[in-house]
Amino acid sequence: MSSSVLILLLPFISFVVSGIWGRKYLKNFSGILGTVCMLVSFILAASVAYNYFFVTGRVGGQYLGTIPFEMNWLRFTNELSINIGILIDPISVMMLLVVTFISLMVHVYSLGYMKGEERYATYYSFLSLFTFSMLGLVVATNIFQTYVFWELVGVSSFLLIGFYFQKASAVAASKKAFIVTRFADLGFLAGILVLSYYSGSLDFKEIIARYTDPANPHLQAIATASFGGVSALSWALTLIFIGGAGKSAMFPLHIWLPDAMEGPTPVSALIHAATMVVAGVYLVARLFPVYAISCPAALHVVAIVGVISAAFAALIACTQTDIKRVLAYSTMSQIGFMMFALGVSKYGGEEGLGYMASMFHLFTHAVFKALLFLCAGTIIHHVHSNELKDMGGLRKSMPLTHITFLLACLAIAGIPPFAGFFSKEEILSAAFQHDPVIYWAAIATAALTSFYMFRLFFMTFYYDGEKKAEAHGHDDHSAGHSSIAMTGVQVVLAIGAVVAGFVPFGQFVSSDGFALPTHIDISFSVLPVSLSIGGILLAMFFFYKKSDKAIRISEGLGSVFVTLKHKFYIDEIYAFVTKKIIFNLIAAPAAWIDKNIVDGMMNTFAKATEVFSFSLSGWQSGKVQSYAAWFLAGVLSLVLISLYLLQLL
Amino acid sequence: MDSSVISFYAISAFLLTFGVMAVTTRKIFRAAIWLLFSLIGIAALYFWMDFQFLAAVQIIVYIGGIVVLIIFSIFLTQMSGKDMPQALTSRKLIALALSLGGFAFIAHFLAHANYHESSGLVDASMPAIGRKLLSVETGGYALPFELISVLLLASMIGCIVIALKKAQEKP
Amino acid sequence: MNLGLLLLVPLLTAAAIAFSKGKNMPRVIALGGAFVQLLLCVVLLFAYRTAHQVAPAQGMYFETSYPWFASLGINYHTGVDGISIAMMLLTACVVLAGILVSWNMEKQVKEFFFLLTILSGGAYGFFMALDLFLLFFFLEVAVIPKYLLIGIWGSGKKEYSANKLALMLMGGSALVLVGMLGLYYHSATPADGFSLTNLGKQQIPLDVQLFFFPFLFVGFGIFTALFPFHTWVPDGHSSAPTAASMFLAGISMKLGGYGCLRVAAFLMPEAAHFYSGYIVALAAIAILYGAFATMMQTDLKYMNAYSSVSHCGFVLLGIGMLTPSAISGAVIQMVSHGLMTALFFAAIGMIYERTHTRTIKELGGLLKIMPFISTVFFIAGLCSLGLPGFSGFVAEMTVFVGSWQRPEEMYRVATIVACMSIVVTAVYILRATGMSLMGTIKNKAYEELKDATWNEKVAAVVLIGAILVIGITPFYLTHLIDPGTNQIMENINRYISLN
Amino acid sequence: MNAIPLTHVLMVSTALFFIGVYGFFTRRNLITMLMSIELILNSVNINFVAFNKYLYPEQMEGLFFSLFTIAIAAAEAAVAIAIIINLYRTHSSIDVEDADELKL
Amino acid sequence: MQLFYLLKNEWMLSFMMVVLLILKVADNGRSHSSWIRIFNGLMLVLCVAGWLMPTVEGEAFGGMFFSYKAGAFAKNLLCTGTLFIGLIGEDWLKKTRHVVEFYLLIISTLMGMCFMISAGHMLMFYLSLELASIPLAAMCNFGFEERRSGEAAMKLILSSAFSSGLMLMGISFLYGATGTLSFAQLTLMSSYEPLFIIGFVLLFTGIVFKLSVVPFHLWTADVYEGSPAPVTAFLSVISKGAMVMVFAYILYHVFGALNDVWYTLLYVLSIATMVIGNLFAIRQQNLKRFLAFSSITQIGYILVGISGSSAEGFTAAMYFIVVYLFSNIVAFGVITHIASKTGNETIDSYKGLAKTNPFLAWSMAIALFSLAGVPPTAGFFGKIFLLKAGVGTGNFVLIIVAALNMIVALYYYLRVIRAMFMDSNENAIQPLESGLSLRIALFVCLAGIILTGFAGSIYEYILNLNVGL
Repeated sequence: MSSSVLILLLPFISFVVSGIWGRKYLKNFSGILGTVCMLVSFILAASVAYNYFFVTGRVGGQYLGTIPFEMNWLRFTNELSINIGILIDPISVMMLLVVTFISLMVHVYSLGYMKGEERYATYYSFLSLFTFSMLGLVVATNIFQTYVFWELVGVSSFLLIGFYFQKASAVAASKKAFIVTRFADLGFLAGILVLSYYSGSLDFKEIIARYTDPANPHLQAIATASFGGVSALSWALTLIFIGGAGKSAMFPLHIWLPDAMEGPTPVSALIHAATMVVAGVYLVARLFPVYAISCPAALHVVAIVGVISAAFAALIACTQTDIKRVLAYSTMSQIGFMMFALGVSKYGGEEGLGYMASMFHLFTHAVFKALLFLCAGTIIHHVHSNELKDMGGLRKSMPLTHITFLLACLAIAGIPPFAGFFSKEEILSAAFQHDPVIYWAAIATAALTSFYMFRLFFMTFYYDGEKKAEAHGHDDHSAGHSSIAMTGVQVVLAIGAVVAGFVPFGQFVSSDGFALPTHIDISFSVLPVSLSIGGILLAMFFFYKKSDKAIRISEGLGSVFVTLKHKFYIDEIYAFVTKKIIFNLIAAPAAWIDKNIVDGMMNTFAKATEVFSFSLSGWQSGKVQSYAAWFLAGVLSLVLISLYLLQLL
Repeated sequence: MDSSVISFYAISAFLLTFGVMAVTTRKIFRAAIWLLFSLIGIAALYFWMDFQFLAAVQIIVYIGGIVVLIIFSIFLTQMSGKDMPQALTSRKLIALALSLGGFAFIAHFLAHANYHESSGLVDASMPAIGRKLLSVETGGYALPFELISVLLLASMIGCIVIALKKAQEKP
Repeated sequence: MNLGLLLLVPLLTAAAIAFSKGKNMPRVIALGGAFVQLLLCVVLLFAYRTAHQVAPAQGMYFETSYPWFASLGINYHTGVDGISIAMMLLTACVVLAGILVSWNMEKQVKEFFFLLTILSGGAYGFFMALDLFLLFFFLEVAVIPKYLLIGIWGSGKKEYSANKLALMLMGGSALVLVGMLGLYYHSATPADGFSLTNLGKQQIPLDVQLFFFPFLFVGFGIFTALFPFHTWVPDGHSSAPTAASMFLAGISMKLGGYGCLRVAAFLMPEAAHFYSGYIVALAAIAILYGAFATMMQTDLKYMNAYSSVSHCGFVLLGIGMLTPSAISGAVIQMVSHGLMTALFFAAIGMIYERTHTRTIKELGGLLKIMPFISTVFFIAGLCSLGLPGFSGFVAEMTVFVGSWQRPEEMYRVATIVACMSIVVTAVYILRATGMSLMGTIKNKAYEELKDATWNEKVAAVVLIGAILVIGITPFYLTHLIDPGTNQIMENINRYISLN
Repeated sequence: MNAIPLTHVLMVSTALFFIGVYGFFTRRNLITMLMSIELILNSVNINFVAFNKYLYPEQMEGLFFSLFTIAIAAAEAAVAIAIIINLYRTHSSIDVEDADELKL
Repeated sequence: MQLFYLLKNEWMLSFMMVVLLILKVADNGRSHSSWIRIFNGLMLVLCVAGWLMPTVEGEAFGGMFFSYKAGAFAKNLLCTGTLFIGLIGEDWLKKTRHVVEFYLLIISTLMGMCFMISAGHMLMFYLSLELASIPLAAMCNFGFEERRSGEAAMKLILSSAFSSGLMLMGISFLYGATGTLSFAQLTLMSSYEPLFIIGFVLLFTGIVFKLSVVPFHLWTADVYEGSPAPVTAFLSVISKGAMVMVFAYILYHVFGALNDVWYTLLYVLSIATMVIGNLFAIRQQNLKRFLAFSSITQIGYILVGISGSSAEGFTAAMYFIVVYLFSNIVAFGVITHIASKTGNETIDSYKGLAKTNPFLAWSMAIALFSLAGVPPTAGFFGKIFLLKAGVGTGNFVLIIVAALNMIVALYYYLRVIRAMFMDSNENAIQPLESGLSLRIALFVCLAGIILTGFAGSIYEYILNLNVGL
């Protein structure tokens, strides 16, 4: 199936071409080139998906993984090697589809959004690089291949966040994103090392096969080996999850995500909403059988981290005033949903509902979150500001965006029949089945979600009070900015946000490959939906018209609000750890020690030699008699030495 | 007591006493004279050991040559009557300790060495010495004899060159 | 293929430079020579592949041996395997790039290129030597030209740095000398005493190994920045002129790693095993500590020099681990670090040449003014932080995976410590790039500066190309070096069984 | 004369040797230092002669050695005196303490 | 004819002496340069003849003289070295008075060395040793009006007289213990009697005094510094070379039976010599004094090689002498040239030399690298071979100390390099015109420095010379 290789190759070609020659020769062509490549990629991905899901994939009612292409890339030992290949199985195909689709959307959108940008070609080449890396990640056959592309994804994210490199905040944000995720990757790497040592293979297929069979010696070895009282398998899986948590911005490694909004908005839509940030979820899903069958403890960690992140982010999102930051926190919250859905799931059959729900939510979320971001992009383009206070009442000037944004908000709030409703419902029911605590937390978070999303919605499009939004919007060119590409994409995605939920997702994706019918239990849905609607109404109450209701409430909350506004001071804690501890207590002393002690040691040797040499200089007194005295003394002592040695004394 | 015994001790006492005086006196001219006496004592010791030729050489070369040279150089370089500056006491003590220690050490081993004294007589007559001196056979000293002439020549050249006044400088 | 050619070409080039006149002729000759060297290396590579296919079990290829000081057991004995060829290719690339980068050298051009060419000859000799004496000879040949290059053409406190470098490297080679003589004295027959291949075949008594291994290892280790003998690295690298920095970090430090592997570990496997804990501990310290120290540097060259300490720690870590993949990782890291750090120094040199400062704080926004150079710098940085697609990743991962094969707790801890450096590396690389390349342009005067010239571009492209070839298709490199590492491992496993 | 044991003669010569050594160490006047050297050389000559006489009378090696030594001593003394005189010209002193510019 | 071949160098030297004497007596205002030409010409003839003539091994003069291949090699080497010194000293010689006398003294010294190398008897040994040192003292005084020159000569003659006093005592003890002074018989009669041991140690110290081994080295630096540069060169190259040869010969072939005694002595002395020599060299300012300590250190290495007690040790020592000769002649050539043209002898005054006099600076640099033992110069090979020979006994303490000392040594050699190449100086030495003979000498010796190491056959040749012993 060479077309699957081509899916990856096309973005790469686009990257290389516009990366090397784009600046000089293809200044305006590179956007088209990237988009066309992406389009072809998407079509290929769609055909692959069609082929897989409807023609070749199902064998005996089960979707099995196939590997159309694989090569040995780097061999470590006879057993361990990095194989680069393409794995086609339900989730990878789903991801291929999502990634190529969202990427295509973003490519198209950027044609309008980035027009006239000085580094237009560079932008497209980075975008293509990202897509390539992300595709490589999702089709990975080998856990190390995942890691390889994982890193590439990280760097392309870095490049895109730091795209406006002359802006100090963008530089800082890109740095932060890269370093935090890298820190998490350290866990991933360590996890891979632990896992591979016992598994004797790095291929997912082998790892899963060996670690899910209780009789397998590999599994026994890793389960019995323990470090600090915890089995090596738990260590490995938890460490790998740390890697995933870093990429997916799970608490407490989430700090990079809000800052990452410094990048161009389409980038945020692509990377920080729809694709890269779900890589962590995808990674856990990829190894799901191992988690679920052999190490429920690690899976429990996933669930807890997921639900904490979901609630935590939702709380913070309620207080933020930057449109993209609110979206970022909402992303974090939604990914938390996916995570804990995986965490509460079991392997196989009905028990595997959480897994399916998680993937489903991933799928729907990608669509409506991309839409939200792209809408936000249009708004920002229009207003030239990210701050909610600069907006308000935009429904008149941007009617289309108003509608699409509303659809997306409804989708994320889980209002039927929009996409989010279906997937969220599955998640909640999975949580309900397995863990009531998580379920109640999730319900509350869902309500919060609808509150903050509609807060955002109302503050942007209504909330106009006395001031005219147009005063800030630069009408003269705002009209031209919302080009056909941008609006078109919004419409397409809005349609997606409406219909995506109707996909019979369980038919295709489930924990064990067998079809798992999705079903909506109306009675079960009543509570979450009504809570969501309550959230909407609450938001409407506060933010439909400009008033000081919200401010009074926030003042009433006092320190709680301040804490939320400051995102629980997590950033400050990080800053403290990095600046005070790592820089001042580790790096600076290391540099000092090196200069003064280690190097000083060498210099001291030299100095000591010199001092010694000077202290001896009196010997060479210039007086011939003392020379002779030394001479005689030397002679006598030599005589003594030799006689003594011969025992003649 | 044998007269030879007495004369040995007398000679020894003589040469050592003047040796000590030669290295301790504060007047340089006297030092030269005491050295002269000490050297004469050594010549006497050679006589005592029946090495007449050597004794003669000693007297001619040392007394007639070196000591005279020394005395001349004393006249050339400084007033003979003045007291010479003394070395520091610490230096003297160190020198004394080294000398006495060295003497004790060497003397100890010399006294305790195994000697196989031979009763043979040395044929130190002039003709024998002369023959050996010019012999190129085993036990002959012709080559050293030649060599020393080179040495003397070289020393002579050296002396002349160094001692010559710079007035004779060549262009 | 006659390996002597690789010595002859630098020698002839050097001679030609010595008799050349003016400013232009020496550099043209030097460039021509470097190009021929690269060509020869490539030819050698292909010849090796053919030869290897014909006789895969043969340890060394293209061996030649002439008696030199026959009665002392010293022979001019050369030969190569994949590892040596990899190192030679590295040398050729770095030298070519180094000459290109110093194209606009103004001061004492003739001497400069002369010394540079001599250095490259020494490196080739070192990598092909199969006689310990010959190896030692070439090891030392390189010291003094480096001293002069730094001392005469350097900047900053160049005399101090040059002195320190020369003395510490001399110290290293003095230790090597002791170890070498120890091996000679304890070899079965004096005729074998200096022959690497023959010595490899005999089992040296354990107590001898234990006594002399530290000499050889530390001796070579000093060349490759073994903690705590790495202090020549920052000063030396930062004071050196660009080409010399490139050579120093790119090749010279590899001499040490190669020696540690080819001589110390290969000949004295039991001792290597005995001491591996210490080696690994020192290497792990160097890796992390070097990385932390790098974070605090304010001078780009110092930064890269300290990062070299950290990166060369991987070489020693890999060797110390004594597992096949750790060792091949060490070799890959040598090649990779050689290219990467040369590229880094080249970029820093280009920046310095234009802005006349290397202080990170004084730079800023260079990406806007000189996109090419900045990209080069950035690529070097990415390679340094071990990004997939670049050689650094391949090397580090191989070392990690190999290291992890040692199950003892201490080795595990060391491996994790080493892994941690990838984060710290990211911090300092991003810090440097963030401050110097990105951000606003700090100095108005910089806006007038020009981007890279043709020679700099070619130099950068050569190095980047090599980095990418390794990074994207690492299997070529591993196929090249695997027979060599297997052979070394065989020797190690012959007398000891790990685990 | 064999009534006197060899060791006694050797004692005399050794004593003379160290008298010379003492003089060489303590005398500040270059000429007197030279004199001490002469004492040293003479004492060695006594050794040679005494050994020759007492132990190995068949040959005359000791005798000849002393003979040559005397000649060498003369040559040495001559050159030394010439050097001293030259030194006196440049330093206007033959005190050894005055000639210690070369040091350290 | 046999006798002529046995003493070929000695004959030729005495012939040369006679020629010079006759010419001097018949002097009709010959200019300095013509004397220099005559001397160099004669010396060249002598050297060529010496190398070309067959070497006959054997005794002469009833065992007083003993000719052997290695000795003949050494003599030829010394004569060649003297020729080079004549060449490099030209600038100085043109200015000095008494050029003929200088030559006569140098020839007689050389003759003393030749006889010393071939000595078969203690008397010959002592006599030629004095012949090799008394005229040397006179030569040291050739900077007549200089205070330092006189002082140097005085120090040399007095301390060497003192040392020969002690050595003579040793010889007398040896005589007392064995009854013979001929080497051949001494070899047979070696014993562990205290008298013999003391005698031997005293003789040993007499020789190491000439080699300036610590703690008998104290005179060296003063004499080197005070003497005119060519004399210093002669002292440090030719005199040392001859002494090493004799030293090794006497230890290996006369007192070979006392191996354990002298091995211990060498062990102690070599360490002291290397360390002290280095420590003093570190902070010298005057180049001649600097090279004095450097040569002391080199002697330390030679002792290491000799202590190896094998044919290899002997060969390595001789090989090193060859290398050392080349290196030191180049170094002194530069120093002599600059000293006689400008009067500068300090390291500081050499600052910036590379800019004004690149040829001199590079020559000096190569010489110093060779002395430091840095490849590809021959010094590297010389030093490694010495250490390798020293390993012969498995004494690695010695090797380690030696190896570490190489670092310190490099440090101070680099000081000079640094001054010449790196330091800037406003009043650097002006570009100097170097004469043809200096250039010839420098070129030949530089070629020697660079090529000797690569020609393995030179080492093999020297090794084969020893087989006969």
